[in-house]
Order: sequence, then C-alpha cells, then structure tokens
Amino acid sequence: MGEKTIVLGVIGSDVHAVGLRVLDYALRSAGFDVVNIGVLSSQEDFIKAALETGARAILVSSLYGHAELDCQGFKEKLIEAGLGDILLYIGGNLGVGKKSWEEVEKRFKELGFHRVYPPKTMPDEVIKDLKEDLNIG
Amino acid sequence: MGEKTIVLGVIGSDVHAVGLRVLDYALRSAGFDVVNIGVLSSQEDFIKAALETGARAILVSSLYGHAELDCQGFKEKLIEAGLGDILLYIGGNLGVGKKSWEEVEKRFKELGFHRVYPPKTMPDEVIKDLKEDLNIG
Amino acid sequence: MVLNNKKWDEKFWLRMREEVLNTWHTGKDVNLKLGIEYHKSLPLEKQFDYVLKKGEKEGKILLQPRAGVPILKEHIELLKYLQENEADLLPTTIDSYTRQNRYKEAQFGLDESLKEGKSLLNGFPAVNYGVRGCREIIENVRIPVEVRHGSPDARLLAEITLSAGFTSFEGGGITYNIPYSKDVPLENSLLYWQYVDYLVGYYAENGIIINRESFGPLTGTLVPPCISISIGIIEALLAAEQGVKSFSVGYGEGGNIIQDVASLRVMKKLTKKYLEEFGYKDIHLTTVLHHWMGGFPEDEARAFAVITYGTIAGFLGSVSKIIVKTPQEAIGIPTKEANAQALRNTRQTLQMLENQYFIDQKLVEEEEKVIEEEVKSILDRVYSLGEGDWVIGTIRSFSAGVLDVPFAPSKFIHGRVMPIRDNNGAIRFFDFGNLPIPLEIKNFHREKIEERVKFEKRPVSFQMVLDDIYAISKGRLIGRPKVEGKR
Amino acid sequence: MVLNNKKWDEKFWLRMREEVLNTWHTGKDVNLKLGIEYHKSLPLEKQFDYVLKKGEKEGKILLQPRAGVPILKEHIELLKYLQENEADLLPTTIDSYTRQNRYKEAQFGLDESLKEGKSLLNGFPAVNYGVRGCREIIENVRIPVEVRHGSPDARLLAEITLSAGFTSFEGGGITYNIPYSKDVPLENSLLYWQYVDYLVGYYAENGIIINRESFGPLTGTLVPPCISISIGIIEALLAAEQGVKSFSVGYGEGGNIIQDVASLRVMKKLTKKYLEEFGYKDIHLTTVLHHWMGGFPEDEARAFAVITYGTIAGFLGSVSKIIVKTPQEAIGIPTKEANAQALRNTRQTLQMLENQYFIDQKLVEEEEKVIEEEVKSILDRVYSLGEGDWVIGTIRSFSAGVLDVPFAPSKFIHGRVMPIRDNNGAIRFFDFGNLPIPLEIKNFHREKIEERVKFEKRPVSFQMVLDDIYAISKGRLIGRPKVEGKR
Ligand code: B12
Ligand code: B12
Repeated sequence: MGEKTIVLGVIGSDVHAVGLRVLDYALRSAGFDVVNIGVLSSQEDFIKAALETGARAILVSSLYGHAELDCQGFKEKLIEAGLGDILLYIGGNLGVGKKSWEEVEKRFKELGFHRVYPPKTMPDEVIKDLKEDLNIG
Repeated sequence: MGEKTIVLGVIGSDVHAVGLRVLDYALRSAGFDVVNIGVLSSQEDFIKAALETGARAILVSSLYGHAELDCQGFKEKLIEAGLGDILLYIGGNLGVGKKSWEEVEKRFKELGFHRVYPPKTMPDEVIKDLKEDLNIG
Repeated sequence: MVLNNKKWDEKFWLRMREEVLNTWHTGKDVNLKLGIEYHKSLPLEKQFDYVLKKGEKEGKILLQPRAGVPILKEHIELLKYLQENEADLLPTTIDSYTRQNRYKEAQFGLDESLKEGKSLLNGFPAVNYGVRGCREIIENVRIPVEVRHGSPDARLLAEITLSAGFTSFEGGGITYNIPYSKDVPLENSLLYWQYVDYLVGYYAENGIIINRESFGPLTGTLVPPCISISIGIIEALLAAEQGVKSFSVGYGEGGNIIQDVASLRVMKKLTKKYLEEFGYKDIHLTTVLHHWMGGFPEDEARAFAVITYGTIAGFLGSVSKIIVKTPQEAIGIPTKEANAQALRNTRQTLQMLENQYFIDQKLVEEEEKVIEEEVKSILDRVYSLGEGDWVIGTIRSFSAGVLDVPFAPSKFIHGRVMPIRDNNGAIRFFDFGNLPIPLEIKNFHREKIEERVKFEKRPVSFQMVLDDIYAISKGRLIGRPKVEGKR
Repeated sequence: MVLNNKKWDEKFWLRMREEVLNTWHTGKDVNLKLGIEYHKSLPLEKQFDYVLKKGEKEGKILLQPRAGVPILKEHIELLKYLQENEADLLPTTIDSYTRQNRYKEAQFGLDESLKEGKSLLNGFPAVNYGVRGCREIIENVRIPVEVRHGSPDARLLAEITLSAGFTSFEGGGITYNIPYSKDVPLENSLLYWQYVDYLVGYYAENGIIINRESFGPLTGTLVPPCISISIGIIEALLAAEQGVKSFSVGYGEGGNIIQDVASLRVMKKLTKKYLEEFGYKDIHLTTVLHHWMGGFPEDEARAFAVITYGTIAGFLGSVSKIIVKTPQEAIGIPTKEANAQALRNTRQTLQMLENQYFIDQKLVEEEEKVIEEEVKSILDRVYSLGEGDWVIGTIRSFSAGVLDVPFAPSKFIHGRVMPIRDNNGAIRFFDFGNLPIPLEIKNFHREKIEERVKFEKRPVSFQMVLDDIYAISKGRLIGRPKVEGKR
C-alpha cells in the first residue's frame, strides 16, 4: 500500500473504543489510509498489520492505564520484524493515576515511541505531526 | 459584676454580625454574663466595657481580614488600663486569604491573645475553654 | 434642605460636591468633563450596560467574580487573569477602611502591604489611588469593571472611580447601610446615595450610561425574599428619580430552588412594574443572582457543590448575571486560582443546562403569588407611611419595623424579624416583627413551619434558627437536629 | 446442553464448577459451605442488600465510589478512607487483566507493582489474591463491598469473591461483554453469567442474599435510554431465572435532566413490571445512577460541575444509589482524596436538595411515554425472536440489530445505531440501525433533531456526533459548532 497507510489500534486488554473511532474518522477525512485493528490488540496484531499493509506509521492507543506493561518489548519486536524504522506514536491515558506528564513522556520515549500524546489530544494535532514526520503535503 | 462577665465584640471596621449573635446566645445559655458591644468596635470600646463591668475575659471577633491591623497595640493599651491580666481570646477569619493556621495562631499569640480560634469554631469549644481558664465548674 | 425623593437641584449637588472632593487629597484630581470624555473614548466592550444588553440578546448569563487586592499592579494582574477565565464582567472590591471613609487607615494598610509585599487590606483602596491609579485598571483590561464595596457614604469613591472609567457602581442607601453599619442613620446614607445616583444621572445626561446595582443579599443569612425584593425596588425607584438609566436588582440565593426561581421572577416583574408606575419608563433593568451568601463549608469539594447548586437557580430564574462565590469562601479572600475555578465551574454548569427549563411552573407560580403579595403589602405601607414619598417612607418604615432585616448590625432597625427554614428548605418567618404581612400569608408561613416541626419532632426555637444558620456550612440545607447514634 | 433461559440443573453447574475452579490455583481454596457460613457471620451493616433496604426506608440515596489498587494493604487503606468519607457502599474494582482472565499477566503486574512500590495495574487482582486475601478486605471495613469489573467471564472471580464475603457483584452477560470485549460471542458470556447468577441463587437458597447489579452505562457515550433500559431488564430477567433475589438496574446519566429522570422512572417501573409478568415476584429491585460516564473535562473545577450536575438527576429520579465520578476522571485513576472529594460533593448536593421535587412532571411524563414505548417495542421483538425465550431472543436480537449499542467494541453487534443530541441536549437517534422503533417515535426523534439542525444552521452529520462526544469535556452539553470570532 501507499505513502499514507497507517495502522491504528488499542493495545493490550484495553477496550476503550470511542477515541479510536474518532481518530479513525479524522485520519480518513485527512486523507490517510487507515488500517484500524480495533481494541484488544496485541503487539503481534500491530506488527502483522503493519507488515501486511506496508504501513508507514503505527498509532497505538491506550486508555486504561496498563500502557507501560503492554508496550514492554514492543520496539524490540518491531526491529526483529524489520520495522525498526516505522514511525511510532502513542496516546491516550498512559499512566495509572495522576502523574507528571514529563515523567510519562520520558518513559514512553525510552520505550521507543517517537511521539507521546497526553489525554484529550485533538486529532488535528496528530494529523499535523504525521504529515510533518512523513513529509506529506 | 461577677465571675462570669465577659466582653464580646467585633473589632475594627468589621460588620460581620451573625457569628456574634450566635456566640452571644450560646454564651448566655451557658450561664455567662455577656456584655455584647456589637460590631465596628474599637480597642477603646473593648477596654471601656471591660473596665465598666469588671469583666474577666474579652472575646474579640474578626471576620473581615483586618484583624492583624486592628489588634496592633491592643495588649499594650490593656496593660496601660490595668487590664494586663484579663483573659483575651480572638476568633473568626483572622488572615487575609488562605494562610497556614500555625502562622496565624503564632502571630496573634505574639499580639497577646491567650487563645486563637480558627474559622468555624463551634461555641461549645470556647465555652469549655472559658470555663477551664476561669476555673468555673 | 428636606430629604425626600425629588431629583436634586444641581446647585445643591455642586455645593456638596466641593465638600466631598475635599475629604481626601485625591479628590482634587476629579474632573467631571475629563471623566465624561474618557468614557466616550471607551470601546463598547468595556461598557457595563452594553455588555449586559449584549448578554441578554445572546441569552447568555454573564459571570462576575469578587476580587480586590491592595497593590495596584497585583490587582490588575488579578483582573486580567479572571478575564481569561470566564469572567464576563470584572469587579473591583474595595477594602473595609475605605468603605468606612477611613482613608488614613487605608493608607496605612496600603503602605504596610507594599512594605511587607503581602495584602494586609481586604480590598482595593480606590480613593487612596485616586483617578490616575484607578484608570490604570480600566486601561489594562478589555471588559467592563464595577466598583463593589459596602459603604454608607461612597460619594468620594464614586466620584473617583467613575471619573476613572468604571462603568458600574454597586450599593444603595439601604443595602449599603443596614448590613454594613452600626450607627449611620438612614437619613445620612440615603442622602449620600442620592448624591451618587445624581452623579450617575449627570453622566447619563452627558450620554454616558453607568450601571447602578443594588446589593440584594443584605446580610446574606436567611433573608426572606420579600425583604430583599422590597428593598431592591425602593433603591431602584430612588436611583431612577436621580436620573439613573441602567439599574440591576440583586438577590442572594436562599437555597430552596422553587423559592429562589419564584423570587427572581417576582423581583424582575415587580421592579419593572413599580418603575413604570412611578413614571420611570426608560430604565434598562437587569437582574442578578448571588451564589449563597451565608456561611460556606470549609471543604472545597462541598463548597463546589454549593456553587454549582446555586447556579441552577440563577439559570432557571433567567438572571442577567451571576456573582460567583469560590471554593475558598469559608477560608478567606480567595486566591485568583480559586476564583477562576468558580467561574469555570459556573460556566460549565450553565452550558450543560442550556435550553433546559425543567422546573415545575405551577409550584413556582404558587410561591410567586405569596412573595408578590408580601412585597406589595410591604411597599404599600412604605408608600403610605411616606405619604407618597419613597425616601420618607423608607425612613419611617425602618423605624416602625415595617421594613426590617434579619441579623443586621444597624441600630436603626427593629431587628425583630426572625427567619427559619420550612421542611423543604424555603425561608419563612419564625417572627414577622412588624412587617405588614397579610394574615392569610402569615398563616401560610406558620403552616409551612409546622410541617418541619412535625417532621423534626421539636418545637420552633432559636436553636432551630441557629441550626439553619450553620446548616449549609455543615453539609445540608435545613438545620436538622442531630440524631443520637447517627453519624 | 442448549443455551436458553432455564434455571440450570445443579449437576451441570457442579460439573462446570470443577473446571472453573481449576483455571487458576487459587480456585482450589473456594469452599461453598465455608463461604456461606462466613456470610452468616457477617453483621447486617456489612450486607449489601440490607444496607440498600435501609437506605430506601430512610429515603437516603446511597453513595458508592469506584476504587481498586493492586496492593492489598493499600486497597484496604483506600476503602477505609472512603468509608470515612461519605461512602455508604464500597467497591473493589478489578484490574483489566483479571477481567480478561489473564491471571498470569495480572500476577506479573502485581509482582511488578509490589517490586516498584507503585500501582501498575488499574485495579485489584482478586483472583490472584484468592479467598484469603479477599476476605481480609471484608474483615477490615465496616460496610458492604461490591465487586466491580467488566468481565465477560467472571465465574472464577465470583466464586472467589463471594466466598470471601463480598455481598454484591456487578455485571451481566450483555453489559459486561458488548462494551468490554471484541470477540467473545454472546453465547459464551450469557452462559458464563448464568453460572454467576446460579451461584448467587445458590447462596440465596442457603439464606444468603447477594445483590447483583447490571452495568447500565454500557459504553458510557451517548447511549440512548431505551437501549440501556431494555438490556437492564433482560439481565434482570436472566438473573431472576437463576435464582437471584436482589437486583439493581443501572443507568448512566445522559445529561438532559428531563430525559434522565424519565429514564430512571421508566427503568424502575418496567423492570418491576417485566419481572412480575414473568413470574419473578420476590425480587428486591433497586436502581442506580452513574454520574456521566463519557469523556470528562480535564479541569477539576469543571469536572466538579459535571458531578454535582449529575447528582440532580439521581436525586429527582429517586435512585437507590449513585456511583460517583471524581474530579480526576479525565486524568487517570483517581487518588483517594479525589474520590473522597467527589463523595462529599455529592452528599452536600443531595442534602441541599432534600425534599425538593421541583421537576415539571408533565415534561417528564411526556418523555417517559416515548422511552416506555421504545423499550416495550424492543423487548416485544426480542421476546418474539426468541420464541418466548429471553436468552435466545437476546442472541438473535443482537445478530439482527434489534438490540444494538453505540460505540461498542464487540464484533457481535451491528454497531449501526448512532446517537445525537437534540437542541435541549436529550439523546436521540441519528441512525436507528435495525432497532424496532415505531415509526411515530422515529418521527419524534427526527423532529427533535431538526430543531437543532435549524438552530445550528448545519446538517446532521457524523461531525455533529463527534462534537457531542467531546462536548462535556469541552465545557457544554451539546456539541455546538465553533462560531468564528467567538471565544
Ligand atoms: C455573611 C458574610 C457577609 C455578610 C455579613 C452580614 C453581616 N452584617 O453580618 C456581608 C455580605 C455583608 C459581608 C460583607 C463582607 N465580607 Co463577608 N462573609 C460572610 C460569610 C459568607 C459568612 C459569615 C457568617 O455569617 N458566618 C456564620 C457565623 C455563624 O459564623 P462565623 O461568622 O464564622 O462565626 C463563628 C466562628 O468563626 C466563631 N467565631 C467568630 N468570632 C469569634 C471570636 C471568638 C473569640 C471565638 C472563640 C470564636 C469566634 O464562632 C462563630 C460561631 O460559630 C463569610 C464566609 C464564610 N464563613 O462562609 C464571609 C467573609 C467573612 N467575608 C469576607 C469579606 C472580605 C467581606 C467584605 C470585606 C466584602 C468582600 N470583600 O467581599 C465585607 C466586609 C464588610 C465589613 N466592613 O466588614 C471574607 C473575609 C476574608 C478574610 N478574612 O480573609 C469572608 C471569609 C469571605 C471570603 N472568603 O472572602 N460578609
Ligand atoms: C468511556 C470510558 C469507558 C467506557 C469505555 C467504553 C468503550 N468500550 O469504549 C467503559 C465504561 C466501558 C470504561 C471501562 C473502563 N475504564 Co474507562 N473511561 C472512559 C472515559 C470516561 C472516556 C473515554 C472516552 O471515550 N473519551 C472520549 C474519546 C473521544 O477520547 P479519548 O478516548 O481520550 O481519545 C482521544 C485522545 O486521548 C487521543 N488519543 C487516544 N489514543 C490516542 C493514540 C494516539 C497515537 C494519539 C495521537 C492520540 C490518541 O485522541 C482521541 C480523540 O481525541 C475515560 C475518562 C475520560 N477521558 O473522561 C475513562 C478511563 C479512560 N477509563 C479508565 C479505566 C481505569 C477503565 C476501567 C479499567 C474501569 C475502571 N477501573 O473503572 C475499564 C477498562 C476496561 C478495559 N478493559 O479497558 C481510566 C484509565 C485510568 C488511567 N489510565 O489511569 C479513565 C481515565 C477513567 C479514570 N480516571 O479512572 N471506560
């Protein structure tokens, strides 16, 4: 698939479906080819979808507080699968409870994410970033 | 007048009358002879009332935030008037804005008050203290 | 000169004016002509009456906080912060020394505040700053500013702040005397406020509409609606006579939503009616709700509940503006953050209530009827005691107890009325004092109180009133007796 | 075995039970007899159903927070703190791995949490703690505790927690599947939940009344009332068939107060009616309001407004309990302080509303009629599709779209219904999917939506739905379009 293919899903045992629905709609409206793998997706599901579609970015959503546990080793698996260079974003409610955002962001950057988004991120923002990072007009 | 005479009033340019009314009622019900000099009372008003009635305690109320300014030099004037030993309480909203209670209490103890009460003090409490401090059964 | 409800003679005013401007050195800088010119230069968005009208047109309830700190720079910062946090109208709350014309003490407090770098005054000492200082406020914000205080004699304060560009001025000869003084005769405060109203009228004649607001809540503590409404109407009439063209009547939330909505409606309807009946037909009339003005819970989470709760009555009563309390009300003068929190909380509530008029009209109307009859019967008596003059009637009525205010410090009132909540939390009369309330309505109050007596299985007493005074601060509307063994 | 709505055969249950108890090692410690004995030893104040009844008798709406942390000691501290801060009923919220029966991952999360001394799980992993650990909770608090989770298969969780002395258990074969799973067939979850209901019925036969609660809010996002009410009724019927004697139907606040109150009334009335009609006459039925379950504002002051606002509908709808949100809802799992704040805020609101039934009955009744017809027409179809069997009817209805849930992750639903707010904020259908809604009512929805279309001068579209999804978190009930030049 093309330049504008991105994989989108909610990782782990997380079922929060509303944000995903919103992102899906907004990304499509902005011209992206969205491969939405839905909620309750494993690391493997993401990798498989990215490989199959030749996606240029993976957008991981996690709302329920287990993001840190669910993302352990993800980057390594991506590298193994030959996807070491794929653009990797994550957003949602990433910590359990009220934590300093800096701390959270740092943690997920260490885990290999290129961009980390706080709660209540509006789709416009990620669309802007995606276009920039993927060099799309 | 007797053992149980106390002077009660609101000091300075303060007009908060409701707490005073409540205290007046509660102290009377508890058997005290209350000399209520009302709101907007000056240091001199308190001293005059205490001298005239031979009161054993002065209860100063201040709600509006100027207590610190209004009480400057009060203790000195009391000593001058020969009332250096009279029991001196203050209560209400003593600082302007949200301050640490310890700080406020310390400040007013320095100003010569024997007891300092935070907002929302219930009359029972001051009645108990008064009885104790005045050795009344 | 006889004190009565007649528009002042300009010469009389000008003579008094000279005196007034000489009571503190900053009075010298007041220049009416320059003041008027400055007002003419103000953009519409900085004009109180314009913004009120705009709000009405858009069906938007405007929000106004209370705020005032002694140091000018900090006061401006504070107001700028509030205008970025949902305030539609700004206040400048004046300190208590200035309110009592003790400018020397205010100066001392201001100097000390500057020296210690912390606020030792409970408000902004506008007179001490004079026209120039005050105008800096107006220059630095982009929405209108009102002077809020509590002064029986605000003549100099009004001269200075209006000249500086403030476009609204709160108070009145009754509402800024009875709850705010001990021994200022009504004769004096009414005269002083005629001065202020005349001044505002003078601006109006020169094309500058300044909003005047009556302080509805009075002592803020269980004030029965008929009392604050009657007094609000009188102050509206008095202001109108001196030439005021934009007037707001205010009401402090009582807590029973039906009663509050009914009160707000009666207040608007009757004020309009009386103004028109007495020939003042070109007054722009608006209404104000004050969030609960009595003792607040110390706990901020509970205080937030009281705030949101109060907003409902304001919304259902379709007021023009709400004056917001803050979660720190019980503690002390709020931080700017607390004030902004209250504004955001109130806005959220109003915007969630959008278009939702779910109140039972019949219940409201029943209550309206009661309040309306009470107010009319009080005002009838005031008017007849005054032999057709509202000023004279007011003075005579207070001395006869025909007008009265519960818990007020003034010694020029009877102070005999005693309010109490009924079993639904509505404010009724435990003691009517000398208020001329029709017998039938008195019986209605008694019946309502009886319901509570039966429910609580205890007689009406001052203890019950005390319980009501504390109730909201302790977590409920009605001061129920403690039940043994229950937490 | 055919899956249908018939009380299970004990032998079938016992056989399955063996399997279930073997899915994780803590299953071995479950002993029904000892569990029942333990329940018998519990004081009344620790029994959920008793406290519900007591609340009803006293006319007191009970408050329950959500709370669960992985470390037992901390969880107990948390619950003790909440019971001192206005909670009448306690929760134990289970972590998401346990919910999906991933006990190994839960164990890993628990171990890591213990190691790092911070919570890495979003709830309490009850299965991993087993009966003994869970019982420590019950031993250390003085009020009842409910298990709250979101598991399509909660058989082991129920065995362990009930045996440990929990006296209420939330969930159901529909409400804990459709919003909480992607690919669990209803056939499975309904079977698993019959198991749980049978277990609760078994306790009942032994004199132990355990409360069961349906999870009314579903996806928490603009769920039209008829959907959650229909599903709640079905779950009540299914539970009753298996022997449950105390059942709570729940409802997630929608935001339009008239509609919410109407929904709460219809929910109670119709659930009662269906239970009786189908022969379950000895069920103690109670109702629950959940504060707004969709996206919250991040700002705590605004969140407090949403909370207080929601309490009003619960009060006017006379629910048995309110499950409170916290000011930190949008941020993350709340601190215990935030939870306590929400409880105190809610209590203050309820106690200020005491005796105040000010809602317009006529408006509520009009809305009730609509909802009632919708629910009846949905349930009629479910029943006929099931040829008289509610379980079969449910399965067939979801696959035919006769039952549907907006925004749900499950792939076993049509997912075609699309809600939208009308111009008063009531939730209507933009797309009815295959719901069997009578034409007349469909037209009513369309008219209501048309009012908004006219007001906003824009067509209905998914953008409008999106705006509604965000609205409350951005400060209002209805997702109004941004107006150029307006802040
Ligand atoms: C009602 C009220 C008013 C009414 C007063 C009517 C009247 N004449 O009585 C009105 C509206 C007129 C008013 C005006 C003002 N108020 Co005022 N008012 C209140 C309010 C809401 C309740 C006070 C009350 O009646 N409580 C009920 C009674 C029963 O309780 P109480 O007064 O606290 O008294 C009890 C205890 O404190 C204690 N106590 C009191 N004194 C003493 C003394 C002793 C010795 C002891 C032992 C105990 C004790 O016992 C009493 C009985 O339990 C409080 C805030 C609150 N508490 O919620 C603000 C408050 C006191 N007001 C305040 C202010 C600033 C003002 C104004 C300056 C206006 C302004 N800036 O907005 C003016 C002041 C005018 C003046 N010159 O004094 C501030 C004070 C700020 C501070 N200290 O930092 C407060 C705290 C509000 C706030 N957060 O800004 N107010
Ligand atoms: C609705 C909701 C639910 C519904 C979900 C229904 C469904 N199936 O979708 C129900 C009730 C079922 C539910 C269940 C649970 N929930 Co929930 N839920 C919410 C709630 C209230 C709103 C979420 C939502 O729909 N928002 C609206 C959408 C549009 O916004 P969004 O999801 O935030 O997504 C936007 C942005 O975040 C961003 N975004 C999201 N992902 C990504 C990814 C990328 C790459 C980018 C760029 C951006 C991005 O873009 C989206 C669009 O703007 C939130 C709290 C809140 N936000 O107010 C809690 C919340 C997310 N839930 C929470 C929890 C804990 C749970 C439960 C475990 C139950 C519990 N303990 O009470 C279960 C989890 C079940 C599970 N296994 O996942 C917590 C998470 C805690 C944490 N992280 O610390 C929250 C924060 C509530 C809280 N404060 O406790 N929940």
